[in-house]
Amino acid sequence: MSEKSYRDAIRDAMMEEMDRDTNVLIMGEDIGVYEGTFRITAGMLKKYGPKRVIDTPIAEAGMAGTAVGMAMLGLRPIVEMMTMNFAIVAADQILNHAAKVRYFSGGQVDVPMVIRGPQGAGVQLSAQHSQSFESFYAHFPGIHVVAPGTPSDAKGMLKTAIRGKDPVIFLESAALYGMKGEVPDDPDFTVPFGKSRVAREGSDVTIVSYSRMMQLSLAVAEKLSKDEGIECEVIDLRTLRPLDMEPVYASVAKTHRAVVVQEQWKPFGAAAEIAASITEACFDDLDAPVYRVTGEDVPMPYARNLELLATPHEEHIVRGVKKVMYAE
Amino acid sequence: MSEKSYRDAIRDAMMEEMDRDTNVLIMGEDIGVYEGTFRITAGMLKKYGPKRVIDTPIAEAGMAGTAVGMAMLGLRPIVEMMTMNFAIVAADQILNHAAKVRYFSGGQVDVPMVIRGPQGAGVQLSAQHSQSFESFYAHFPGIHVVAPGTPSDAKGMLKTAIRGKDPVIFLESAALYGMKGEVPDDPDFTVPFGKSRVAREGSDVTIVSYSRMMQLSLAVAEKLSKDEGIECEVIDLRTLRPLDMEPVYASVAKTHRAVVVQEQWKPFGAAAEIAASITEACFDDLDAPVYRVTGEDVPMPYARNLELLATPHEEHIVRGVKKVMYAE
Amino acid sequence: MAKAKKESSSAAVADPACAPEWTDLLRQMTLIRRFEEATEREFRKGKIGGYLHVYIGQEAVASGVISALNEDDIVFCGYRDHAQALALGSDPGKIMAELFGKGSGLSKGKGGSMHLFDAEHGLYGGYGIVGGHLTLAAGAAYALRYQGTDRIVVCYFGDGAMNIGSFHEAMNMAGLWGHQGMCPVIFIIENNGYAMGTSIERHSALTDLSARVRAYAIPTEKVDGQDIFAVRGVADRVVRQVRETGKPYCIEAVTYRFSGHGAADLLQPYRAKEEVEKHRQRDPIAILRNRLSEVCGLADEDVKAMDDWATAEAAKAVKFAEESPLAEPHELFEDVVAEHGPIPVRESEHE
Amino acid sequence: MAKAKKESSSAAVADPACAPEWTDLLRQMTLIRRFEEATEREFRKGKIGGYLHVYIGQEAVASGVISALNEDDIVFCGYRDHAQALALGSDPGKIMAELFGKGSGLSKGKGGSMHLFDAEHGLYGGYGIVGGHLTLAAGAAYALRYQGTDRIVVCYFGDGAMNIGSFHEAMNMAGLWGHQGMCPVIFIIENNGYAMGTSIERHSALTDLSARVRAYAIPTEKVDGQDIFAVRGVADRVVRQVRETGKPYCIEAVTYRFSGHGAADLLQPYRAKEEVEKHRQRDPIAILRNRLSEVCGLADEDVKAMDDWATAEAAKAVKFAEESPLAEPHELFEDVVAEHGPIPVRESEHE
Ligand SMILES: Cc1ncc(C[n+]2csc(CCOP(=O)(O)OP(=O)(O)O)c2C)c(N)n1
Ligand SMILES: Cc1ncc(C[n+]2csc(CCOP(=O)(O)OP(=O)(O)O)c2C)c(N)n1
Ligand SMILES: [Mg+2]
Ligand SMILES: [Mg+2]
Repeated sequence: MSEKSYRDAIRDAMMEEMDRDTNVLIMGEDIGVYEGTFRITAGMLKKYGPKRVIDTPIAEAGMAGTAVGMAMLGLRPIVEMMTMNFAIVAADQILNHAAKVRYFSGGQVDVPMVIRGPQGAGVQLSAQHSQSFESFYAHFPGIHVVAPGTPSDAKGMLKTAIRGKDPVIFLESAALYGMKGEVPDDPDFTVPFGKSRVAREGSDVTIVSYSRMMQLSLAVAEKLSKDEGIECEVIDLRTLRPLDMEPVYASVAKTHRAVVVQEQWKPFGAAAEIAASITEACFDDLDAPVYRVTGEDVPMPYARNLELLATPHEEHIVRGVKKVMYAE
Repeated sequence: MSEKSYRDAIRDAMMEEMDRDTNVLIMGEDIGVYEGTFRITAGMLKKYGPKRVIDTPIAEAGMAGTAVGMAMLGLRPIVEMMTMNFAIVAADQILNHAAKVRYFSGGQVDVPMVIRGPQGAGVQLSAQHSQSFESFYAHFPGIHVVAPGTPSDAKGMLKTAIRGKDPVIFLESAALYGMKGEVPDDPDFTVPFGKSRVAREGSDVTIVSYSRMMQLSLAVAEKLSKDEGIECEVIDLRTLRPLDMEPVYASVAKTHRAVVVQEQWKPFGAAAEIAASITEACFDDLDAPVYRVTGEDVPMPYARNLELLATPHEEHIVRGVKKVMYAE
Repeated sequence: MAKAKKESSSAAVADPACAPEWTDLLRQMTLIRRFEEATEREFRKGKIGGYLHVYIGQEAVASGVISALNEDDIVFCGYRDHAQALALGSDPGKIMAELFGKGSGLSKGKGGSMHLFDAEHGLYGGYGIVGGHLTLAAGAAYALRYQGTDRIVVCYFGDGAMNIGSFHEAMNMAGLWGHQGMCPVIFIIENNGYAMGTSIERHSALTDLSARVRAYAIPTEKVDGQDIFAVRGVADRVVRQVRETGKPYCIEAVTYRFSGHGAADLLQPYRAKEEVEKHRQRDPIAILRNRLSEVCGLADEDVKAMDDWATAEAAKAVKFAEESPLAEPHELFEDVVAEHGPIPVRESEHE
Repeated sequence: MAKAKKESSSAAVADPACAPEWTDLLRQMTLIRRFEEATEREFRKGKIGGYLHVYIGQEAVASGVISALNEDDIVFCGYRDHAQALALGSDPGKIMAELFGKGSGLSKGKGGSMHLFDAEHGLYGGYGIVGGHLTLAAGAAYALRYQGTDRIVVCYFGDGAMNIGSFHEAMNMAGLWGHQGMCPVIFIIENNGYAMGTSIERHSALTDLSARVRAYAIPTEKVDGQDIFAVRGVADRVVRQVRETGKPYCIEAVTYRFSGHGAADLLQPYRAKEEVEKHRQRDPIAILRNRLSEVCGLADEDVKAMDDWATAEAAKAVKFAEESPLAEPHELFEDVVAEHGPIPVRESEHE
């Protein structure tokens, strides 16, 4: 174990895999000479050279599509999207090609590729640059969608992604890049997909989330425990596709109450699937309807004060917990 | 009233609006000389000429993006996507531009444009050509998303879309093009957005759906009534964004049971939002968890027998109804 | 028949018209023709579903280029992909079975006409989103070089595909990677004059298609796509060059489709009967056959025998498809992903 | 200052260097410079959030083209958009207030630096997705012609934007519509040599950028973007031609950004200090100022006065922004759609 930032954990995972397997390469905009706008790829061009650390033109569809071709031929490309907002431009290459070629070829090819990059709001990047895409991608079969919320998961899940056989949408939280945490040193440490995790045990209310909102939920849980003696169990989904709901169901069987926390717009957001699944599985256990904590249903405004109003904060989660406890 | 097919209703709506307002024009691939792959635009080029019926290159992003520019300058472009599957290529122009320019300009422009085309599975078009996009679009604020299920709604809602001030994603069901129904002749007949409709009254179970699945639900409701005396209330949502759930809540307050029917993949699909909303609003009224009837979670296979297994049919809806009645 | 070996091309050089492989190519093109005619018949009978796009009239573009490849080179194409599969040596029965949606199809019936795929013979698909596969081809070419092989990629696409964004991004990236000798791909423009019902003048601001490719620093040339001698001549040279340099190259094959865009395109309001008739006069199969008869004394009975063989092969393929069992129901849930596959709706239920 | 009237351009022709408007343009470019410097300071102070991309070094590209337009012509640009707003006559205070995220901003603080928008002055945005706005500009041009006006559109974008698909689709459609005289748009390539940290040689297979535009049958030419006389000269001619013909035209303005890509680009590992220094020697403001001093006897005190005025204007803008109230909370929910706006999460709850 050693302490690492979420950012360094991601870089370590990529470099260890590149050391281990020459089929692994990375491409993206300004990841080489510029060393990455978030410096995730700092030092990589120098170490691996331009054939394995490819600076691309501004062509997200080109990046994603060429990665599919590389993957079909046996390479393991990692595509860094400067931010996931730009990957919308590559939606067809991801959703109609990467996600489907294994199926319509009757399983003749593996498509081991990772599309990774930061997403989320919070630093006044306004409407086009502040979005989250978990529900956007997770609706489509043929890909895996993960959203790690700790440095350790970031490293372990990225390794699983790179070593896998399918396209993986690896959603990073820009807000967590600086966050530190213990990360195993074992170069073969991986975190499997489709395994949710109990991030904090508690008996009163189950809070279900992932990525940055999971961290926010943990903070709220500590606070509620300290201030009001309310014990929340926090479940970190980690993977959105495939969803592992069993630990959530087990928790709800115990707490009889659930709150789902998601950063972005409520309608047709990830929390809807999670809430619907909980209700299907735990209908008789539930003492209150599952509560969804979400951002406001608006394009992200630039103004700081408006942006703060548009995204969920601790008090919103607290409110959700109180609601399912009928304490508000 | 006169009897019209869903296809003709769409054409009538467009032609009546083009007659009424020269700012209305249509563009798309092979809509002019070829008269449309589904013949929706038959006769339009001859009547309105090439400036108003624009055959475009194969460039969905170009079509959607130029439409945004036209709309900002006062025109009312209709973009026909040969099928909505191809609109994924235009996702950035729709979701990052059309849906956001009003907001980040602080309301300085209207963006009256319609993106319309067929979607859905059923005729062996395999994985890339058989998808449905209601949840894909409806998660994003800044656009309206509608999915009419009758010729009358197709006409009335398309007119509302064309006369509006915002981008509208108008999702047609290819399978319904030939379906006939009564359509008002009044050229000013419009159907408002955000108004769900009770398509059939019933007291035992509420079935919530839209578009083709709504028609399938109606058929099932008749059958169950005849064969087993089960009376289903069928709600046709018609609009996915904004969702009008009040009639659904009112129905569930009466039936205490709800089934949501959606053609495509269950995870993160439209039915999740609808089921979650029902549970939030009607928790105490519900005698059973809301049941989701969906397609299988796989890319659409080509083989006819497999395709039939991948999509929901009457028996699946019947099964859902029985389940929420604990009759199975 | 499978892709020709390197020798054959040199043989072709040695004796332009009468080398045995030209007869093989005539046989192959005849098979493609008869096979495609059979698919049209079976489509009308309702045995084939979905969309069906045949290659009739364009055969020399598939056979002329693919015959110049090595066994281990690979091909990407659009949805008009039957001819390439046959030229690469895919089993006609398995192709037809795929079109019939049978479990014995190339892709177990999951892909259909638009998504023929036969990795073993070098066919990497069959894609339905216009222009969507060009980026895949460029990436595949990079991979082959990266792995230190001398394998190359051939990527077919239509004139209409040149107007979509992914064409542009693929070309520019291929051009850039080519500067490093890292993108051995040959782009083949199947210029048949129309994107569905839209003629080039109506879909391309600049109608000289290969000139458009110069914007990417990719060398390009036009060739008469109806004359397989011309196509193969260019292909031999270009294949050699691309294999050597690792740089992309673009060939615009000027051709014409004799059938409609797809099996549903019956009216064809966008072109005159006369225009079609005129082009039928330049049938690629007739052009090759006549040359072989005149120059190499190919006998009419040999031609007849060849045609009978092709007709029989197509019939055999249909019979095989007919008699093959349906796709296995469990296949519905396979090949979605390698791990964590889908949970059938029924099993996802909670009692 | 607002866009110049038609006459002015003819005036420029009459007396190339000493017409009053050149002094106006020097004043405008000086204002842009001082304004941008102020935004960099305020960004460092934390008064401006998000991304900040300034136009320092490229001023002549904005002023030279926009001064050739009519009052009712319109402009689209990327996220590097402050200079165009100022050149179009937007109020500096409102622009700065937008950057401060204040309710008095051009877009009520909802857009910020990347999305300046001022329809009244012809600025139709300010877009953050590279190349995403080119299609909008082409559509707007179509609309203006469709409505029977003689208004035209100017669309700015960077060298890096030329590699994305929407550039390609916009250019081809503009070219096609231009053949019908239905697309009066001038595309301005702001060729500053880099896409963020990626030089043209590394992002464009063909480094002659305007040559790439020929692939769309759109006439194009290069101009020295540091010399406003050159830029304005080309602009006057091209504006007239595009207005007359309704056909698109492309101008490649070769320029250089003196500052980093954005306010966060401090290290600039992709270019040498010397390179930046070399280009600073060709400061567009100095070039114009010197010409006016030498040829038209513009006095140093006039230059000083002009600079003081610009500095004061920028300071005034900052003060206005500082003192303006925050965006109104209710604004969060406005301007999403015209009808059926969002339901605040809280109200969406059920008791
Ligand atoms: C992105 C996209 N848009 C539209 C279509 C519908 N479509 C299928 S084929 C075709 C025409 C393609 O023409 P071309 O590229 O010239 O190929 P050809 O059919 O002539 O061989 C169109 C518009 C599609 N499949 N994909
Ligand atoms: C589609 C997309 N990809 C990536 C980005 C991130 N990005 C913002 S500006 C930029 C460089 C653009 O360079 P250029 O077009 O030359 O304009 P310049 O900044 O030089 O004026 C990049 C990569 C983006 N905004 N949009
Ligand atoms: Mg064609
Ligand atoms: Mg640049």
